[in-house]
Amino acid sequence: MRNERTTEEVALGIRRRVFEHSMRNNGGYLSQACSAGEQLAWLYNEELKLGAPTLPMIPKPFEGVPSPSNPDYHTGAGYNGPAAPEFDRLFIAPAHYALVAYATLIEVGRMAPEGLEMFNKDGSSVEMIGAEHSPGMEVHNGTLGIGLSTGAGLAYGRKRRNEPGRTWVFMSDGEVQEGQTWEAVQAAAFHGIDNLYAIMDVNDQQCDGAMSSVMEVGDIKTKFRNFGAACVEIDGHDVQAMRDAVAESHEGRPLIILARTNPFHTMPILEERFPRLHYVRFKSEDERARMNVSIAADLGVEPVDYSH
Amino acid sequence: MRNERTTEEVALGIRRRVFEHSMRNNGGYLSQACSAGEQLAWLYNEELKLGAPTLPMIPKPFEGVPSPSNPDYHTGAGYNGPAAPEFDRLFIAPAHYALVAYATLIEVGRMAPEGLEMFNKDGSSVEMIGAEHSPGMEVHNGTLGIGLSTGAGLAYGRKRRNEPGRTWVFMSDGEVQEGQTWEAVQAAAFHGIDNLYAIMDVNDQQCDGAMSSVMEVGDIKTKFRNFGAACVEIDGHDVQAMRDAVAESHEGRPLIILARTNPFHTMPILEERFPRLHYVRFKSEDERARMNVSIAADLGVEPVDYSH
Amino acid sequence: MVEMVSRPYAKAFEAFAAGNPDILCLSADLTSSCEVDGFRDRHPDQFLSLGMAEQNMMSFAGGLGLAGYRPFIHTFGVFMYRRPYDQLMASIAYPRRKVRLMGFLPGVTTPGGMTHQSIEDISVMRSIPNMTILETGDATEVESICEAADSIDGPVWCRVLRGSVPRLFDTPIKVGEMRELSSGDDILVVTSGICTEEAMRARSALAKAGLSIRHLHLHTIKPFDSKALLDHIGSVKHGVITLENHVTEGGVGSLVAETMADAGVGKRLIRLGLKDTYAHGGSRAYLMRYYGLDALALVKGIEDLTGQQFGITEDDLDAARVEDVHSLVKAEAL
Amino acid sequence: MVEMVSRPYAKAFEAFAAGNPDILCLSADLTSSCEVDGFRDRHPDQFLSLGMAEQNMMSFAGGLGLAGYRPFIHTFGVFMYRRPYDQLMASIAYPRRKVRLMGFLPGVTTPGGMTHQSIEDISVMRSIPNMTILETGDATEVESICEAADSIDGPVWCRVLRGSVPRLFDTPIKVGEMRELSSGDDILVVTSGICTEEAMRARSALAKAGLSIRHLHLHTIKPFDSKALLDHIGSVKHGVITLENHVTEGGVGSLVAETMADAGVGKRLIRLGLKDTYAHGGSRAYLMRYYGLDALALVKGIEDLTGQQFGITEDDLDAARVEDVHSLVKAEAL
Ligand SMILES: Cc1ncc(C[n+]2csc(CCOP(=O)(O)OP(=O)(O)O)c2C)c(N)n1
Ligand SMILES: Cc1ncc(C[n+]2csc(CCOP(=O)(O)OP(=O)(O)O)c2C)c(N)n1
Ligand SMILES: [Mg+2]
Ligand SMILES: [Mg+2]
Repeated sequence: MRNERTTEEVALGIRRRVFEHSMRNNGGYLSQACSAGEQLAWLYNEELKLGAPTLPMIPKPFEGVPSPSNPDYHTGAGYNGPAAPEFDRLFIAPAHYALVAYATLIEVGRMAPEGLEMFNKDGSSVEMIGAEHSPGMEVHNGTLGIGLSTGAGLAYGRKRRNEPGRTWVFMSDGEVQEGQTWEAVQAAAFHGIDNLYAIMDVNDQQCDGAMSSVMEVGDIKTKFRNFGAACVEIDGHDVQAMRDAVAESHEGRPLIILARTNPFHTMPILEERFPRLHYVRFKSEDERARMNVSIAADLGVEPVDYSH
Repeated sequence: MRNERTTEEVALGIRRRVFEHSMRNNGGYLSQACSAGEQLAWLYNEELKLGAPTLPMIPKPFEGVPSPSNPDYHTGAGYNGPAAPEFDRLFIAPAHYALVAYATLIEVGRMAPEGLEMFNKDGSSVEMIGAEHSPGMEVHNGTLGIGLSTGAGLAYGRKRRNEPGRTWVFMSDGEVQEGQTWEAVQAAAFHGIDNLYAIMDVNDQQCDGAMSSVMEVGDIKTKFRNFGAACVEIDGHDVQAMRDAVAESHEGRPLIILARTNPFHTMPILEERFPRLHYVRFKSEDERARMNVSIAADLGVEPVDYSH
Repeated sequence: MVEMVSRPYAKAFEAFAAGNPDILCLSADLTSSCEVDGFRDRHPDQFLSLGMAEQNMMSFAGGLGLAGYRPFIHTFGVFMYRRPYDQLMASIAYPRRKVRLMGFLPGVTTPGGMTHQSIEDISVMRSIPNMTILETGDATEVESICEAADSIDGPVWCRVLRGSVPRLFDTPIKVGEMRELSSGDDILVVTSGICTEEAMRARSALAKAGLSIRHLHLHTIKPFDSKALLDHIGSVKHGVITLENHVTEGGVGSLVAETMADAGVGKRLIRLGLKDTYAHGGSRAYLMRYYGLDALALVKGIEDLTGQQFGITEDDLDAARVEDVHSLVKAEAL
Repeated sequence: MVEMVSRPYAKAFEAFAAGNPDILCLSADLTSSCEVDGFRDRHPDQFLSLGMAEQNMMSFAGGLGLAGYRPFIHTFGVFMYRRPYDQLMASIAYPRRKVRLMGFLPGVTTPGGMTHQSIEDISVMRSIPNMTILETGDATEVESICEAADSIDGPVWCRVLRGSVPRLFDTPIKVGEMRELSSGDDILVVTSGICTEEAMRARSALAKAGLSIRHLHLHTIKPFDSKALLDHIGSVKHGVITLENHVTEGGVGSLVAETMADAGVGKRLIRLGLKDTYAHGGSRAYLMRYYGLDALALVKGIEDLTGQQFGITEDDLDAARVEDVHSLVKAEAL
């Protein structure tokens, strides 16, 4: 399923979809497509070893929350293929990146474009904050900071079962403010969980703005190393740097890749919204129109006709 | 109230009291007296600026938990003197160090020796796990890892009110496993809470044994520094080192002193119990008798007559 | 047509807090989502950013309380008790610190799904000694929540509505009281929060069906005046029905059940709400319909209680308000 | 004289878990305090030390569940839901992971004071969808708790007794059932956990006073068979009384209240337990007396319910067990 297109092309495709979606909906998690486009493209297009999807290309509607009376319940993990021993697993820890993750699934041919049209629609499984039952998701991560622990537990279990597949966690930098993240790294290092991999979108942003203005976190790389992980810091828009980073030897330790990113990469006009980039809702029709034209040009597409 | 005796003498006095108590009760938090004796002695005998106690030398019985229908409720903070702007405040974060803290209060003349006889007795306020209403305590810290945050909040508030008094937190190394500790340091650094001071008993021990066997924590000093604190590591049995450490400049940052200690300092026979030192309950009358003779000799006292 | 008030909390909090040196505005990286961005910008000295680190925030607030401050903590309700529950217990509730816990997006008022929906907070808070619980059901209550909360000598849990909020009442919250919205004698309906508006929507249709409804709205859930409730229960013939934006275990339904059982009241109670289930993401109206929290669910519950069918359909209920998902009064995203 | 069993959990867990490759023993630095030190030493390969970092432990256990393991988590109950409540919710309860939460030192069975006493866990767990709640009241139940918990297709909250535990029953826990310990027709007494022994202590004195008690012991609190309870309530004349090692809001008392109110039962309920209060530290017997959780409190409650005075004093109650604080069966310290 991979390599029909370059990862850079997939990243561009992701951004085009998220852009179009945000224009039509008068807002969206647009900046996360800027920062994380390459990371998710790289994971799905190159790095993850995944089987063919086991769920329909057009997502089924929401079918109920887990409960003893809902025996047919299943998560959205089937979009990543089966949970077989040889395959990798991926958690999107900051669940608000779901829009970008869905766009990625489409770009790599794991979900039909119609899936994105169901985004945040009542009765749809394609939820705004990625839910367990949303395409590509396997657990609920809307409460930030729990994802790495889950990944560590799964990876430890798989290691015990001698499964060759790796467990990956896509993280956000906001998560390092949560104490649990540090507990997770500490435990993963202590138990030698080296089949655990994380890549973190270090965009220096959180809901209230620049992280340094909300709660300074300092040098994340040194922190992760001090807590026992192997950690490599790269330019998060440089795909080759990702390829190199994952080759870092980390026996007995989880590997965490810090992808330093620009929250308006490829969409420079978004800088106007700095430092409030977490969710971009257009403040006026004028702004919407200007951004439409500007970003469309940047991404090499026609402006979106959102009037209808 | 200070300096009638040297801090070393106070530390010895603390150990003698905890020893005697543990012998009589067939067990106790004995190792914590070995490791933390100097730290608590130094705080109370030299470093803390405290007013005269406002509560009776012989602790009152338990008078009810806080509730709207208990208007006379008060904490045990009065043993540290009044909460006046110029005075320091102290939290014993690992509340199981209470026995050592009570012994310290006695040694510095803030509580009558009878107080220790009430330890863990039904209806007494001198609780085994230091409670808010226990002598010298101002908050509940039996759930570990919350103490530094409370200290940070109080220190921040006092700074806002231009109070010259400092806020001190006595911590244990087990607490660094809890994520909250890292959230606290991060916040204290971010808000420039430099009237916050901590001294941590780094005895390398926790309930299950040596920390490296339970959950490795690595280089605590570097971690604290990376999270934004000023941090000095010293020999926790060297009082002069404490005096020097507290002089460390730390403008805009909390100061954390790591006191590296020996969990059987002054009571070498306790090493027999390694690696289970958290709570020493004698396994046999023979062991009790041997330890009685050995530790008494080490501390320069007569063996305890615990038969009656 | 009901008056819609835009961002009542933003204005009310600023009016109440600004300039009061003992009140601090704490926030956990959801400042604009909790409508205190204007306050932050205009009163930076009273604003304290604690980042996405809720555990520390709660114990820190406890420390501030010890220093004589009355912190108003702002975040989504769910992030104020699940992540930092231990801290809420030990650093705030036990010592009765005057911390005002402003929990936004109660129950299904968020499309964020299970991680964002505080569906069992009232149950949790009810079993915490020393806790006071207030819940807002309209703009007037939101406007008066700061003053009400700050009148309490101890911690206060508040369920706060944000964005565009209907005005249903014209008197502020009086802590410890309950609102008697109609005084019928067939059935007692007890609601709180956003469910009160639902019950009001059903009112005329039920009246047309010949049913005399006594309707109570609770803004104070703890402490609770069970004597007053018992008097109301005594005034109706058939029984009691509760409707709440919360699971049916431990919330208002259970509170009413306890009151009835303690007194040996021999009337039936029907407890409506999330029936021991999590919810998913979606618009409020959709979720209220899906999980049976709306006017229609109430009507069905009343049919069950009375054993009658009224043939009331959606068309007979007063028009549901349709919220514009992208209206500007809504804070960014979540 | 009642048989006392020493450390029943230690033996039962080892017998149940050892050699089962899908069962892992997780611990949070309270291994000997939870009686799994022997298991750790003899089966290190099935033992996982997660240190004093409960939040990670819970989500980690969720991950293990996803990998097909059935983790048994051991720590004091209070540290298994207060510090890591969010993780329990999102990583374990929602996805129905087969995680067995072995909570030691329920309620006032610890001298550790408010930070160590899980006094509202049942209320919290009852309002969590998908949760099963079991509570042990004697050695036989402790011996059967592992098997009972592991039979559940989802997460299970267990209140586990440790140390020296009386044997009151001779049949194992049958999940979903309740024990009928006496079949009188005056008053229904419903107890769980350590309170059942208290109610049994009062039995003969009450019988002598001419009172016919129907006594139910609950080991399964959720899911709950309300039909069976209603039948029992229907069989008594005067009313119902619950006694639990828990606050009176949200626990067994509320469960019974809900059952009664839902059915419109016109009998009185008296809910005994910690009356919306925290507790302090002390011996179990002392705390049970102080907070009204013991046999004498039950007798007083029954006097209240019946409006009669029986003149029963401590001397009339069967001898309370006095536990040796320093007995060797007790784990170190806490
Ligand atoms: C435990 C928790 N607290 C608060 C939130 C609300 N929240 C959602 S995203 C976010 C922080 C955003 O920072 P980051 O994760 O780096 O995302 P970015 O803004 O860069 O997209 C917050 C506070 C949450 N989801 N979980
Ligand atoms: C949140 C929390 N989890 C678990 C415990 C149980 N407990 C008490 S002390 C302790 C760890 C002991 O380590 P440390 O604090 O370094 O104390 P030491 O053994 O060195 O005296 C633990 C796990 C607790 N009190 N709080
Ligand atoms: Mg970010
Ligand atoms: Mg230690």
